[in-house]
Amino acid sequence: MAEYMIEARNLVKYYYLDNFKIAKSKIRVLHAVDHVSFNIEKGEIFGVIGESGSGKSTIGKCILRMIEADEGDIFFDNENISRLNSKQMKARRRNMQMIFQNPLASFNPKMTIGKAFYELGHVYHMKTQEVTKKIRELLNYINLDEDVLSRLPKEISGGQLQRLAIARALMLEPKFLLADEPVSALDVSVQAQILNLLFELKEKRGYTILFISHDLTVVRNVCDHVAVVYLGVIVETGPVCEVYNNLLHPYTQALLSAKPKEHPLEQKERMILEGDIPNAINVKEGCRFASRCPKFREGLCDNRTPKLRDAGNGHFVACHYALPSDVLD
Amino acid sequence: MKRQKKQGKFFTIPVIIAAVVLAVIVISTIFADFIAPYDPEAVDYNASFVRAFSKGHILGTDRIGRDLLSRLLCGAKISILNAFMIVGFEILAGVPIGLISGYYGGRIDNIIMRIWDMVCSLPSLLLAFVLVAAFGKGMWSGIIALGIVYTPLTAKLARSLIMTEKTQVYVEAAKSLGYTDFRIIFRHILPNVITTMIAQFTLDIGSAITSMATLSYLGIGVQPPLADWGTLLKDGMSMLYMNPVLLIAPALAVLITTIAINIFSDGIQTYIDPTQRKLPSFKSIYKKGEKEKKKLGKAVTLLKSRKEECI
Amino acid sequence: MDGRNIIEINNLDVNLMSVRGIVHAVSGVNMKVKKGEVHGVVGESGCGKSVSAKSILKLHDPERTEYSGEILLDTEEGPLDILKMNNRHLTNMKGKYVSMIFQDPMTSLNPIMKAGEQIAEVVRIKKNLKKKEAKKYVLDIFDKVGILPPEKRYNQYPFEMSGGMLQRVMIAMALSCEVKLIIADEPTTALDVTIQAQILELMKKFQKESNTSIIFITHNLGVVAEICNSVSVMYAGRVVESGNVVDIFDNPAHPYTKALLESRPSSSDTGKKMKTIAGAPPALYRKFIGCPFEARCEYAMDLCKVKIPCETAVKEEHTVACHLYKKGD
Amino acid sequence: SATSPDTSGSPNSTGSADASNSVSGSGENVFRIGYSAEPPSFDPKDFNTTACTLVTYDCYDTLLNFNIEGTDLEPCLAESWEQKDDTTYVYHIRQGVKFSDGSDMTMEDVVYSMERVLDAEYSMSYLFENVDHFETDEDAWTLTVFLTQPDTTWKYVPATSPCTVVRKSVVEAEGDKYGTADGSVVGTGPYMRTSWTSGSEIVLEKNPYYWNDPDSLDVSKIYYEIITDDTSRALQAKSGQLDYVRNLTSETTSIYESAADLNLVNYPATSAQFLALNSDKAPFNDENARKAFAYCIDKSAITSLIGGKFATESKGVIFNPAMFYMDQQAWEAADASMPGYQQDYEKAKEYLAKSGYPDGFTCDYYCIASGVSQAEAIQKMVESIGITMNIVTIQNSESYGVSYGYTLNEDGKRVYDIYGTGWVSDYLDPIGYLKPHYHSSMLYAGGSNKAQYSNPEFDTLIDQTYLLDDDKERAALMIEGATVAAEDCPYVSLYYKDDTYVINKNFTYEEGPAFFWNFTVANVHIAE
Amino acid sequence: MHYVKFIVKRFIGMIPVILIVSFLVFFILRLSNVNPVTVMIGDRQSTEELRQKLTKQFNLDKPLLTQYFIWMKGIFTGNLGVDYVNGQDIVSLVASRIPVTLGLVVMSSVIGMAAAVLLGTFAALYRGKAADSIITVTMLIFSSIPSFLLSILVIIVITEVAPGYSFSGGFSNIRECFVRLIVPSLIMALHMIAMLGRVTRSSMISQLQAPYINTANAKGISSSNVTFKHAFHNAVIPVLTIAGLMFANSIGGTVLIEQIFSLPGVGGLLVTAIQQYNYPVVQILVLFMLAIYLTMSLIVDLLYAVIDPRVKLK
Ligand SMILES: Nc1ncnc2c1ncn2[C@@H]1O[C@H](COP(=O)(O)OP(=O)(O)OP(=O)(O)O)[C@@H](O)[C@H]1O
Ligand SMILES: Nc1ncnc2c1ncn2[C@@H]1O[C@H](COP(=O)(O)OP(=O)(O)OP(=O)(O)O)[C@@H](O)[C@H]1O
Ligand SMILES: [Mg+2]
Ligand SMILES: [Mg+2]
Repeated sequence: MAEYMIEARNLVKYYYLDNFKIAKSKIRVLHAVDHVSFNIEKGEIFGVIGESGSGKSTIGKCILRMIEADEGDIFFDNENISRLNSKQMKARRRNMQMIFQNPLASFNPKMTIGKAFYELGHVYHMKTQEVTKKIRELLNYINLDEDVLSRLPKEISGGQLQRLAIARALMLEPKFLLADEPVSALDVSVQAQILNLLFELKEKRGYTILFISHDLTVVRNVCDHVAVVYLGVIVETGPVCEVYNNLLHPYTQALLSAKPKEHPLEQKERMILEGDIPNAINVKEGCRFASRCPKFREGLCDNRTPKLRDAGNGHFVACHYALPSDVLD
Repeated sequence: MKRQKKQGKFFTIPVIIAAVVLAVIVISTIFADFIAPYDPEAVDYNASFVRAFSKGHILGTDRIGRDLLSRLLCGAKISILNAFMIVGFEILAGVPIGLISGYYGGRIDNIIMRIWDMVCSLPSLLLAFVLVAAFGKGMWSGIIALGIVYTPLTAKLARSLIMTEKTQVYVEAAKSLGYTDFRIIFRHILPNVITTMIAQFTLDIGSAITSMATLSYLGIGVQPPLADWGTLLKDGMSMLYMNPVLLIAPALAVLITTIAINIFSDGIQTYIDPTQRKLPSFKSIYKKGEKEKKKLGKAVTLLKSRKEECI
Repeated sequence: MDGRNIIEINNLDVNLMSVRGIVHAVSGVNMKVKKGEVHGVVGESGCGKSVSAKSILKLHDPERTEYSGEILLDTEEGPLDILKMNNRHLTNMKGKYVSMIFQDPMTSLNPIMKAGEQIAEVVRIKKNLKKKEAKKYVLDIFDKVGILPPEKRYNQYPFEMSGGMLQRVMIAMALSCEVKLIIADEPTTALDVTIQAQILELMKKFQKESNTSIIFITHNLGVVAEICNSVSVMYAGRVVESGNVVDIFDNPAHPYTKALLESRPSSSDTGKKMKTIAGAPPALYRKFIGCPFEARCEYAMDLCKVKIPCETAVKEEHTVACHLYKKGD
Repeated sequence: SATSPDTSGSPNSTGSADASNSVSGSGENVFRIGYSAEPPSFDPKDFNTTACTLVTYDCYDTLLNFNIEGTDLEPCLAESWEQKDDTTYVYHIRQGVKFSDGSDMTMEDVVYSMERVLDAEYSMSYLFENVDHFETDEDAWTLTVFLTQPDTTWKYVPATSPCTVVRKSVVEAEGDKYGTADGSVVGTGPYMRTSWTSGSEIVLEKNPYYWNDPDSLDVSKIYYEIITDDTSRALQAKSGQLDYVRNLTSETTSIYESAADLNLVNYPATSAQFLALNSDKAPFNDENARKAFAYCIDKSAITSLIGGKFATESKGVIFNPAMFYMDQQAWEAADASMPGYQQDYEKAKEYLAKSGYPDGFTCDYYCIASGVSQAEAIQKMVESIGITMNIVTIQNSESYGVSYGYTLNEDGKRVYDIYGTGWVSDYLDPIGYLKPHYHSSMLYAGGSNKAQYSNPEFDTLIDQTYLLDDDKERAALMIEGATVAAEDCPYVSLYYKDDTYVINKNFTYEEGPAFFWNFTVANVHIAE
Repeated sequence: MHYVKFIVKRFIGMIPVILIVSFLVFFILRLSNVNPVTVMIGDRQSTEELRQKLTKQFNLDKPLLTQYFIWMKGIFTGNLGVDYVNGQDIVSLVASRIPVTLGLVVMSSVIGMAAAVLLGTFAALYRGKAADSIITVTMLIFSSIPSFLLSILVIIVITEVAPGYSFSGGFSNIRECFVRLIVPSLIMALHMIAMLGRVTRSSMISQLQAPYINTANAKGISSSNVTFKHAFHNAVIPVLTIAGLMFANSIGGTVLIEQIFSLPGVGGLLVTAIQQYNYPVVQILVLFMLAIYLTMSLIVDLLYAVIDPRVKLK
């Protein structure tokens, strides 16, 4: 049995959009995360993919308790952190750090990189010398010169900044990293640098990483486990090789087939989903994907919410028709 | 990715002039007591309504023979000090209120905004009047009244700035690093929003000067024997036909100061917001390039030539 | 494809005045687009793709921009140089021969004007239609590009629609006047994969039906593979390689193109280190003496430092600007 | 009445229409008067400021009128009058007088008007303080006044504002509304009010029922333009928009002088400017302190700098010599012998040393905004012997409360130590200065003894004058009283001043020293 | 229909604001140590009888809170009694002054807004050219002059240039009203132009750089169309917000202007009332100005909703 760094049980996060409506029935509730459970093993990269607005970031932030989940428990290193107060939380914060999508935006534009690093050290009561040593070590690791320390974020290129962001996260020597689309804002050429770095963190230093992305290929490249999220629920999850080799959920299939060709001559069977991604406001009973699903069946899909079911080898899927035993007629 | 020299400097010619004017005003204000040729309150019965540019009195004298230049200088001290106090009040009270209410939102924010609505709904002069009616007139009533009037405006500005700023990712990043709210608000967000506000503050200094002058004009601001520019204007207005300089000089003083402040503030604003900045023309840059070329010789030729060769 | 070039860009230089000085955003760009062809333009962020595209319609602020070279547009009166047209002529030309689709449909549409009316406005002017006719015409297009239900969508404001829908509106706008050339500046970058697939499908369909030429700007090589017939690769304000899409993917000539293709995460292999391009693209404030890619190029030679390489044909319709390829090689 | 520097404010004046003065006018003659404030109402009951007198006396007549010199009385609504004894006066009321609404004036209206004054709410009721009651004989058209005690000044009272006649039925019907912008105005005067745009303009037109030949009036329509700002009023006059402006401030005089169409007229008047030193509290309850203060002040400088060109320096008591018509020579002799308190720092220091404050003291100087430059000058003058003077500016509207002692400090004393103000006498008799300012009967709240001065010796002298009829004898007593008062130095008298007005050259007006009381547009005529 | 609902809602929302302000004003004014009875008596002879009568008449013997409720009741029943100083009916006193102030404010706002928007747009279009500099500098100067100074200078100039122009007179017909109000309105408008014009200019400049302008240009519609139909429309929105704010101050500004031009408006009345401690009048005028302000901001919000579809009326 593998040891888990993170266990998320039944996470729920609703956003109430109309705070001041008197008629309760009229309040619009956005089900950003709806009863999501998953486990992240120590030392693995766990990928979460899904389209914009599906709740990926919300899941990640709930785990770090940057957003308070409405329900559910989060176990961090076997400790339930979901009820800790902010002071207790601060002590745990060191162990869980976050990397953001847009490196430029994640640095204070008015603060030089050096200052940002030193401040972080001081907040956590490190001595200046200690901090200096640490910074040197990190810069060396991410392969950057020390002169970046005196620069403002906007004077540094995106790839370098993202590496600095990772270095900043590593400053406190956390056990767990949340990488929220760390490469989406970067160019292909730099994207690879960051992915390599993350991969190295796992391989060489044994970090546990929750990797959020919307790029299927990237996830396939770096992750060990993957969860596919659609409108606040996990529709399919499992080890990367299992999932990619055996796409069970129609949404995952559609996602993969929507991915552009890799080569102009590649022949591709397309499964184009109709319509927009709906939002998760006041969702009713039934499958969330029902409105766009090519396999949609009236009566079943819009009435019963599918549960995650085991498809073997740690591969789970939430679809009424995903498993071979489900007869489609 | 080295730091680049920016085109469209902060110190453009109008801004330089404004800055120099302001510097002169501030310095002469600070040293007013030394510069002023006479005691501003000294009465000289033999020198009533001396014309401007007379010997001994450059700007002439008023009815009871007080030297206008001295009065103007010492009036500047009061006017500018008061303006600074009003703006200081506004900053000390308004910025934290605005930042906190904007950062936390919710109920605090709601309450503060309701109060803002109310204070705003009373025209500033009116509020000053009501306060003065209640607390008696005088410089301090005026300063506090105007301070109160200006505070919600600043708070509102700070609030709206932090409302957009707090959604920035770096704020979230700071939270994720476990920083306290206090640190985030005042160490991280404030430096990012303050530049936008500085333009507003300088502008407010200008309008505080005129507002205070208006109160003095209405007789409820600075009380004699102290005289700020408003008092001088008021006196000058009634004695316009006895000695027009008495009006013109303080009027120009107010005008020049506020215009200089305005230009300076515009300068700051334009500097902060590059879309507003006036850029040099291509020609001027090329001309500079030509000059450089001549100076440095051939090496630069390629850099500055308009079309590159390829092989 | 009748072999005539709908547009021919010859030796285009675009200098922009910016806060930090002159930006030589585009230098000596040559590009030819045949009738009925989809021409892709790829390159890293900031390499001048958008600037060249906007130059075709002379959309830059005239006070802050300097053009040189020529942009020949094939019109009924023969090829005309857009850069030499007067304003009225140019205004007539826009929407009649060329139209443009922008990356971010949200900000590219007037936020306070009904979506339908924004199109009807062009239709009225360009097709000389009455108000009612224009509306009917727009509703027809809406129906065709899948903006459903058209009546309702016509009266919606941009903020009331999703990104995918807005991009359809932009496409509808571009199609509305049956232009000969559409310039699409990263039309799918802001969209999700499934929506991107929809939009690409839609564009392909219309391109085929009306035989319009498209200049398709993207930094996603997958999208290029998906939709383009030919491709120009840009780097630091110039085209470093251009040719048939298959040629470029199969036999990339320029080291930059090669590196770009190699740094893509590939879907076939997991957990492998990816190839990266070290360093960052140069700033464009100065003119170059040598090859702009020299600093990052693994094949860099002494020559590269001092001479800017010229375009050389490696094959028919496949040119490259690199010192590795001498004329006649 | 109290005035502040440069703004006189006598409430008492009468309108009179003298048929003999008039030149027959033709057509529509409009007369525009520039005015600084508007009256609270047109009801004589509310008359308390200058604003009322000038505007409203065209609408009303008093029982008697002052003659042009102001020293004698002329008939008006009363055709004749007689003094039965020390305390009984009989007035024969004119018959056939009509109100401006066309109704006849009856004896009932007359006695009603007089009896209203006895009500404490009537603004000027203090003028009737010695009245016991009225009797009328409707058939003989006589009004008899019974006084409670002999009062030589009573003879002037019928020419003052309380003795105007209003129409009983209208006043009773309208109550508080009477005379306001919403209410009506019914009087017997030459003009009647036709409109009042509050805060802006009042229009009077000829009263068609005027008892004294309406044709004798040259001006057919009067506009009172209310322009509060002195400078803009002056500029308006200069640009020809106003025909007549009174109360010229010394700052604006030059603007009026530069206007080609206007005649600037000055005439001897009854106003004087002074400082009241509050002897009710420290430091000025100390006579030496008062004198020390007084000797610091350079009166001639104040006179020329503040008073302007129509001002004359004055000496020991506050007074305008124009009033001493009874015995001019005796007055001049006395004036010369009284202590004049010319600036003399030696003496000032001497007195200061003698006083309880040898090292100087601090005091508050109250004045309205227009008096500030005078205050600032004085502040500097007294500084040199160690007196610190704080200037407290008050609003014009507050000045009543302050100067009449309604506004008191915690100890129930008047708030000021020094009050810088002026005075215009109610009538052309020296008593009009001496009694209000120096008599101890004027010490009460509402009393005009601003220095809170009281000296029994002075009181006896003045009280005696009320019993005498002979002008010379009265004058002698008054001079004696004035000398006593001057010795005690409760006031620092500064200067007295001619009054000025401007009138368009197309019009003429004949003024006297008592001009202020009998101004009426009925006396304005077209210039030849 | 939802406009009506919105308006009704907003009016209901105004009630607490007005109540709180009325409460504050009432009690702040009572902090002053001036005794109302003294004010009422003025320079009449102060007898104990009179004092008592006035105290009773104005309910001064009751606790402050009761006085406040009596006053509030008066507001709702339209019976505000008489003022302290002249004993005139407050309702008619104030009512007679309102048209002038409203006229002044409306006239100056209309002139100011129109001119500011025009000039600002013009300056933005000719950005960097001489016309722009001239307009900007002029606006700068006018926004720096205190309005009382400007007023007196204007009076001086007008009396020199057009001696026939009268700053005094009645308001009996439209022409007279216009003649009397135009100059003060222009002066008030000048201030507005100076401030709003600058806002318009920068708003217009930033709108002209917005991406949707690129789209509009790429569509091939005429540049005037782009400027006015697209950019201008968007540019007015922030201008409107500032205009709403400025409106509040313009009500305050009337105080000075009315004094200098001796206009019989609410502002002049207010100044006098404050100077005379005539509190019943001050209170009602403050509430009146508040009401105008609130109504005006309601109108601004409605306009907002009309111009900008993104604004949801809540
Ligand atoms: N503070 C908030 N208030 C209301 N709704 C919110 C809030 N934050 C997020 N949401 C909504 O919750 C849903 C999930 O958001 P989330 O940011 O987790 O999506 P995501 O998968 O990370 O999308 P993206 O790929 O765009 O980052 C979205 O529909 C979003 O609109
Ligand atoms: N208006 C402008 N003023 C000054 N410089 C500009 C302007 N627009 C673009 N640039 C500069 O010109 C260069 C090319 O920009 P361009 O927008 O064409 O890049 P791009 O290839 O479209 O990149 P992206 O993929 O990010 O859209 C960049 O260095 C950019 O900073
Ligand atoms: Mg996200
Ligand atoms: Mg681009």
